[in-house]
Amino acid sequence: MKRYSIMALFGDFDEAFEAIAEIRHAAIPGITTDDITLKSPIEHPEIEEVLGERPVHIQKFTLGGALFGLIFGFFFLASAQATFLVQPQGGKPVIPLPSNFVLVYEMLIFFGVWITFFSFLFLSGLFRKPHPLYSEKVSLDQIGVLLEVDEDKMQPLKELFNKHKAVEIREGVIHQ
Amino acid sequence: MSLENVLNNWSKYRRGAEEGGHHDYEHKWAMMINLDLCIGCNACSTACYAENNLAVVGKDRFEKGQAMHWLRIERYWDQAEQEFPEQGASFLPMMCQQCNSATCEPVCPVAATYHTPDGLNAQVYNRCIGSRYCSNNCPFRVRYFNFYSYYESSWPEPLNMQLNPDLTVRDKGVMEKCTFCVQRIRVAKDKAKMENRKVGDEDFKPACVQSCPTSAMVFGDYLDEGSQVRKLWDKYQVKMGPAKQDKQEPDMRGYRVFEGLNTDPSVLYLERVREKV
Amino acid sequence: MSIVNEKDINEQIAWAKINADVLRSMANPRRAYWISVAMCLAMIACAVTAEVYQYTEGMGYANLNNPHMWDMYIATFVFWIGMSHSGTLLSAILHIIHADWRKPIYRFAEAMTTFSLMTAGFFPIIHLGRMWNMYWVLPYVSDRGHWPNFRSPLVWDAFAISTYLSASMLFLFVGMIPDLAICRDNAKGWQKKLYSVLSLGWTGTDRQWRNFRKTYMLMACFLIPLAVSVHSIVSSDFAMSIMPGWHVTTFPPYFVAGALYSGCAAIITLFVLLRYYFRFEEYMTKAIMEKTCKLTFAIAMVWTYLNLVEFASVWYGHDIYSKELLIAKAVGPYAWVFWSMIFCGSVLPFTLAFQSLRRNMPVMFVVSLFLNVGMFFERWMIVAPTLSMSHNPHQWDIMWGSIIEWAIVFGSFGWFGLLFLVFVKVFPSVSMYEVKEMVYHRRRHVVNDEAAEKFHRRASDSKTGTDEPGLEGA
Amino acid sequence: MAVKSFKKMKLNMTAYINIALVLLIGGLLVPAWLLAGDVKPPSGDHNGKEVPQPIEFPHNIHVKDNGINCMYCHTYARRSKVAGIPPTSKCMGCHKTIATDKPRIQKLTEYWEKKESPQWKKVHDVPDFVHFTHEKHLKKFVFDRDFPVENVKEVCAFCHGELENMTVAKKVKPLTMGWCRRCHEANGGPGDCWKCHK
Amino acid sequence: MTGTINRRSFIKMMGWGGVGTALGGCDVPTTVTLEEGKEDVVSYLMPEEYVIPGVGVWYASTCTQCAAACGTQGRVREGRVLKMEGNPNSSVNSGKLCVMGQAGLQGHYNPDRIKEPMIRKNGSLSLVGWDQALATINDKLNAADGARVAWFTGTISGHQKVLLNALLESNGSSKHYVHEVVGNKVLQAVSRDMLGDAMPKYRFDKAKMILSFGADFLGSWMSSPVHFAGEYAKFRTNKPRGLLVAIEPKMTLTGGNADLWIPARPGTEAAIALAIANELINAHNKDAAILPESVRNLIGQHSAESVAKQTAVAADRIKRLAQLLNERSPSLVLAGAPVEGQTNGYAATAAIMLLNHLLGNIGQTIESPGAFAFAQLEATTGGTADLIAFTQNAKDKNLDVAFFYGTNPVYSAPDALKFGDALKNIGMKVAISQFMDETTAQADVILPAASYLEDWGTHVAAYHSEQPAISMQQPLMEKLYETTRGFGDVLLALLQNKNKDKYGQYADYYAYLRHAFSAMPASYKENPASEEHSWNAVLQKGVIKVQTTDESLSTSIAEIDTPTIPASDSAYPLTLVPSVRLGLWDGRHANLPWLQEAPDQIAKVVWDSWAEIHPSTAKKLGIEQGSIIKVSSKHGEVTLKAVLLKGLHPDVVAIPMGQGHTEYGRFAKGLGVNPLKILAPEQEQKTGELAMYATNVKITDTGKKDTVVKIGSTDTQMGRKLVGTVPVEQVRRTEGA
Repeated sequence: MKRYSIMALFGDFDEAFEAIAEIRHAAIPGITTDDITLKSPIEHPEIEEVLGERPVHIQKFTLGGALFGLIFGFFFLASAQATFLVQPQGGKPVIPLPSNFVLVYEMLIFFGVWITFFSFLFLSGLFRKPHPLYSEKVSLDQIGVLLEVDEDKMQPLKELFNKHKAVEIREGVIHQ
Repeated sequence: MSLENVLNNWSKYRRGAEEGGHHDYEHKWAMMINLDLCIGCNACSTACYAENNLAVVGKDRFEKGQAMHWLRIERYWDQAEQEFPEQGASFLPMMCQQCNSATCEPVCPVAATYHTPDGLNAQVYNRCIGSRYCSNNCPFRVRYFNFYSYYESSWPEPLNMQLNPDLTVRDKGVMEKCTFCVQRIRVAKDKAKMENRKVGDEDFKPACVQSCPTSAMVFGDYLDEGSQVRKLWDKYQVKMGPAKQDKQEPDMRGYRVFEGLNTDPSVLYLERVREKV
Repeated sequence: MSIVNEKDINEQIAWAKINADVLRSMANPRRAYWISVAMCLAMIACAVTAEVYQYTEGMGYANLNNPHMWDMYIATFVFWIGMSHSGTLLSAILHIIHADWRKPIYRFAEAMTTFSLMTAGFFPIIHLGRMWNMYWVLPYVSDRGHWPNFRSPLVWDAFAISTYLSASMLFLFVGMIPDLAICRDNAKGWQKKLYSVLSLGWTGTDRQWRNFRKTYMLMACFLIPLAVSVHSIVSSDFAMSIMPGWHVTTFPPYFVAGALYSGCAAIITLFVLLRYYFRFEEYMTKAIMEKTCKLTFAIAMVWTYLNLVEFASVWYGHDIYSKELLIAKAVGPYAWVFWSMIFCGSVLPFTLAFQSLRRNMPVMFVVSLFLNVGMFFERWMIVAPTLSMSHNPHQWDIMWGSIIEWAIVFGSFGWFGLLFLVFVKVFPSVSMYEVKEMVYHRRRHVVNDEAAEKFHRRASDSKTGTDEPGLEGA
Repeated sequence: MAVKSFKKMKLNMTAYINIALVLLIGGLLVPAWLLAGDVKPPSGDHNGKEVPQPIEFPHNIHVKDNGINCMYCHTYARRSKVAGIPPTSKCMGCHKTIATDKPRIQKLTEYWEKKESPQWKKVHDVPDFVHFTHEKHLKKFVFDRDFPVENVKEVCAFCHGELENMTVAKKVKPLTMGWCRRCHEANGGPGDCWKCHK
Repeated sequence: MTGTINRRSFIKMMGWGGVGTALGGCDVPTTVTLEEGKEDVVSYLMPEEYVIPGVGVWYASTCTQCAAACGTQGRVREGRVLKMEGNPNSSVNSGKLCVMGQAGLQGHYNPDRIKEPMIRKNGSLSLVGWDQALATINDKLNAADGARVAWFTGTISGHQKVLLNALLESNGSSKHYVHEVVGNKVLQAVSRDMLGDAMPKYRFDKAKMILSFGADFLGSWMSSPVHFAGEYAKFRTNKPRGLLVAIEPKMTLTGGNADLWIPARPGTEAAIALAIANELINAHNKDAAILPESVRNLIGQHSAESVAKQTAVAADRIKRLAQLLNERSPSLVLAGAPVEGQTNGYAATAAIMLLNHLLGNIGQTIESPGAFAFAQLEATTGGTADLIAFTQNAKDKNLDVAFFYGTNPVYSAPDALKFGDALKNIGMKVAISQFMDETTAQADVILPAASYLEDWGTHVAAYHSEQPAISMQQPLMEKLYETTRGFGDVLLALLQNKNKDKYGQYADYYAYLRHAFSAMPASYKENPASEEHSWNAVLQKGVIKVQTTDESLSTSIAEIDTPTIPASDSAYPLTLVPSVRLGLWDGRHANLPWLQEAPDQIAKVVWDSWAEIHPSTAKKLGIEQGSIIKVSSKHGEVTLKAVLLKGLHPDVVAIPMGQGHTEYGRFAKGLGVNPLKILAPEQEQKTGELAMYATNVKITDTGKKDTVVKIGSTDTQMGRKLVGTVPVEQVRRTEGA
């Protein structure tokens, strides 16, 4: 059986909200909100009310990165200071903590920030080539609701979308 | 290797300056200058020029304050208010004080200035990158910076034949300062080493000390109980290390410049004596 | 009265218009633009000439001498570092506390942060005696078993600045990704390619938005302590020394305050410029200007306070050197700099307390420039007098920067300007998606409030209605 | 001058790459003590180039074939920082009679008659800001550990390579700071900068 | 150091990278290791046992930077002399050395040395060989009447003097003029007359108090600074600590170190001295019987009060000084240049020296040096009288040939003397000089002299220290320029022309010295058996200690005519003090960069000349620090910077000598002004010396201003303890000083 991908564009976020809400309440059997991808020009945290909780893992990586910066930083400095061919301090401690605190602090942030950035790149599904149904409208002022469904679900979906005044409905076939 | 290095360094340099960071050193070169005998004749200063390849900067650059005299003689009038300086002038030979807890050392970004096991403030010319932080942090203002390349201007042929091959001619962008004539120390130590003995008072003197016509300067190893300089420090009841001196005889001459800043200099000055007539 | 509750932004503004306006600002540069680019290039040329001369002949031509081992270069370095802080303030701090009026103006502020850091970075290098060895400051594995001296504040600087630079660049970039996607969708030809690469395939899916939100927040959280640490480290270049006038406990907060101060002043300047050049009246509204001014005023007062604290602690302290230096600052050869610093830094800001002035763009432009001049004087007053009149009176000396130095300082502004000019044409200098958010949320509030407003109006009408006859009767 | 400065920057490019490497490796979690501590000893051979000398002096003949001690000619090595080039008089001491027919010797004799010394080219040299003394190294490696003086060439070979197999001396050890330093660490030599930097 | 052959081979010993070794390529990136095959290294040709490359060897020699004849030792490495230090064996300086001695190296390595003989042919100098140069001279000498041949030198001693005398003799000439700007001829005359010895021994170490009337013994006095500095140290470290009082117009180095410094206008010192004498006799009943009647009357006329009126030195202060002198016996009263440099300098000096008699210092702190065994080697000290005499002779066209060596009269002669014009009357002027100084520039024949570090010689100090000695001078390195010759060699060459048979036997001056040494009594030889050995021993020590027969000083006091105080001139209200800088000296060291850069000890100014004015005077004239002023006397004027200095009598303007060269190489030429030029040609009546402190000048402000190049921004310590000063009482308590 053929699978289609379908995207409805809404002029107003509330409409999209309603539409998804309806899908969530199993208006059409066999389609759950998990299949839905929402595309919006701005951030809509409130959509999760209907879309359901979707977890974010970046903070864990951040923590890891920061800790790495902390530990690696300190050991790096300490070992460098300790094995310095000549001890340039004249009667002061070999591994001076005060200055190392400062440097380690910086390294903590350094690694924290970079790891955060990289984890963002990998976790947020970037670097994909744009979806065939992608519309510039989404980056302008319209909300897109994207699903992949079987042939038989298409009709009810379109009706549902139209009911909620979808500005435009795009569809495409996914060959199998 | 590195671990061993850690342990060595740790045990060797653990002790802090306040308990005399220099106690573990091989030597602790120190000086005593009797200001009562200093007549301000410049002999020491010129001897320093001759020994240490100091650049002659010329009038214009001298005017800009870029002179390179490692050892300068500061002249002060004591009685500012009187019409005539009837007590005469006060002369102060001011060179690097080789502080034990030197302010110049910790701030150098590349550790070009550091503390040697001889208790000297080393200045490694070829490591210096010229951030000049050390000089900024020196209360005595005795560090001099090569603002220009002086080799051509200061030693036109054949004057350059006089240059002392035992130490480098510093080129532009390098900080330099009095080293207690480390090249002489080096030679003396090598000689002593070859003869399997320790360096003594008579082995060498820095150029300034050697030349002083009134013998106002005394130089030696502070850690060597027998050395002349140590005896003098003890006589004037000044100790190296502690921030606070406890003299049994508080009126005893002998002080270190800016002692309050607690940099623990290695040069002991004896106050100038004047008799009221 | 109507002015008072004027809106930060007109919530009825159409999203399409937002896109259009901002994208317009990036399109076809006008003649004024090219002229300013040319000016910047000329300034840079001066600096390069001066630097080449100094490099080949020696540092001496910067009027440096025995007491004055540092001067203009370091002062300017501190100045630029300081300039960089406001961007963080607006984009990070205000982001965390959900002050949404920041949204139209934080982008160029953040850009300013990055560029002023890139400018500041030059100065420690320029002022090195042997700059070709500057990499020795960084810790790298070498055959010689050498490391930098980690106890030196200069090394801390190297660490802090590189961290801050990279972090704020990332922050700027991440915050820009959705906008870059917009650019991509509206661009053609090579620009489309460029933006497709830069926008990293952003398609605004809910997943992207979710991670984006988290990342942005986390970075903001990192950036705030970072910004504070960076400038306190810069301050420790001085505070860690024993020099009178440098060895001051309040320096770290003092520097941070000063930094935010000069940064905000710079923001006001650029605010006015952008508003004028790109016709951004609808986004950079007077209301936002007012808020910025109020913020600046507050920081100015903090700075003033810290000044007083420092003076007081020196005055009543036992450090005779510092005290004499303080007096010398106020009455000595540097007095005019000192007092103009006080005037620009502590007196002039009071103009920001008057609404009429706050709303007057030309006035604010001029004032903000003077605030920054004041801050430059502050840096000069930190660096020069201490070296002029430190412990050993024999070596006292007064000095002013040489032509070489001034040329390089001058050029640094050109460099900053150039970077900024390039930025505003290549990247959206107003955050489109965030302005949309701002508009979106405010519109919702208005909708919800309408009922309440109706009620109030009715109440007041009825009240007046009842009173009127009574009055007539009297 | 601009050219000069450019040269400097270029010379440092290696170092820049070095920095980049460090940051990379650092990020890749290489244990720090490994970075700081045990650096591998250098592949000692520095392939020096042939230096044309006024007279191409055959070390191999003197050292290997005739078994002359290094310090017989380089007589200052144990008394001074420099090892010294043998004075022409010393050469003539033998070559008044020995191998007088060889072209090299005749060249030498010419110099001697002109009362001039050949302008030798330096092969083993350290930068001018380095203080190196032969005498102390010989003391440590030969005299202090009662090393048979007749085998001193083995000690010399530490830094000069096996000259008995060369004609004109050739620089076969890097003589770089790291190279010296590792030996100092290994053999407990001084680690104080000022011991070697003047 | 055997024979001259090895000396000759010094140059071949140079090498080991030569000069290059010094230049630490600190400018290039320090990752470099030197590439092989770049630097040359020259092996020795014929090494000597004591020469080890890389190891410095110290050779003893003698310093000729001034007339003091300090023993030196020079560090020689790889055939280059690198550093001068004092020779511990020499009792003149006992191992110490002053600025000038240190800087001798720069005279030797100076880039402006004359390298080859030159002859002036119709106005322009042309390079010639030695033979030709000498031939020209000899022809002239042979032609000339010996009586019309003159030698004009600086202080000279040792075998050079012997040879010179021999030469004069062979010419039948007696015209040997010895000229030094810095000298104490008047004092010497007075001492000769009063004590029977021109240069008695002054025992600072015995003195409990020194009263110095302008005797700058730490600087120029008796031109033996290092020796007296050492004596001063003894004097100070004595128990009880010696008390130093200086009375002088301008604060000299000595005044700067005095416990009490009293400014006095030049010419008033004698009166003060007489007043003190008066006090000593009347208040402290010193025995005046030893004094002749007239002197007693003279003293009687000078009561403290009356003198106080004339000299502005308070009466009670004079009394106090008398009291101190009385208490602290034995003491020492010295007179110096400001006293001598008056038209009645002799009388003034005598009046001061007389205090020593009165205080009974003779035999106590002033001793006889004893008779020197080799009188012919003793130093002939120079003065300015000979300068005037020579000028007169030249003016009167009495001279055909004049030789100049070791002095620079064209520079040091006041304009009023018209020395330049006088020179024109001399047929042939021969200059033997290292540098193209003003005099040499006017010479017809110029012979390039070897530097004192390249030359042999023997010297005897003019002022004999504890142990009189002959100080040996030997080359410390091979000549920089083969075509230069030592003074001794030149003399010898000229002599050989005169009488071949006597002097023909000597290959060179070195040979002559060897011969002279071998002729010395056996007692002077370490090992009489081996000539070689004793010679080397002498060279190693650097000095030949000479026995002296001790004598006692006579105390004959002749008449002293009244030292009149010079009347002040309303048109020229100020007195000019041409002060001596320990460094540039009389200007002979102006071409040594180290000394130019070494700040003046009191004013701390460098690289320039300046006029020192007392702030009060400056205030009157509206002059500030650094304003360009014109100092003009009746005989000329100089324009220079003003430096306000408190260590100065208000009626005095002091200009240091040494600058203002019109020739003399890149470092000296066109720098500052020369105060000697505007001196009045007044003479001291008795000795005919130039009265150098008797010139009246006036100051006019040009309105221009310039920065004074000096070290030290402040004059006071700003209440910060840099130099601590404690009263002597405290030290007595703690250290028993």
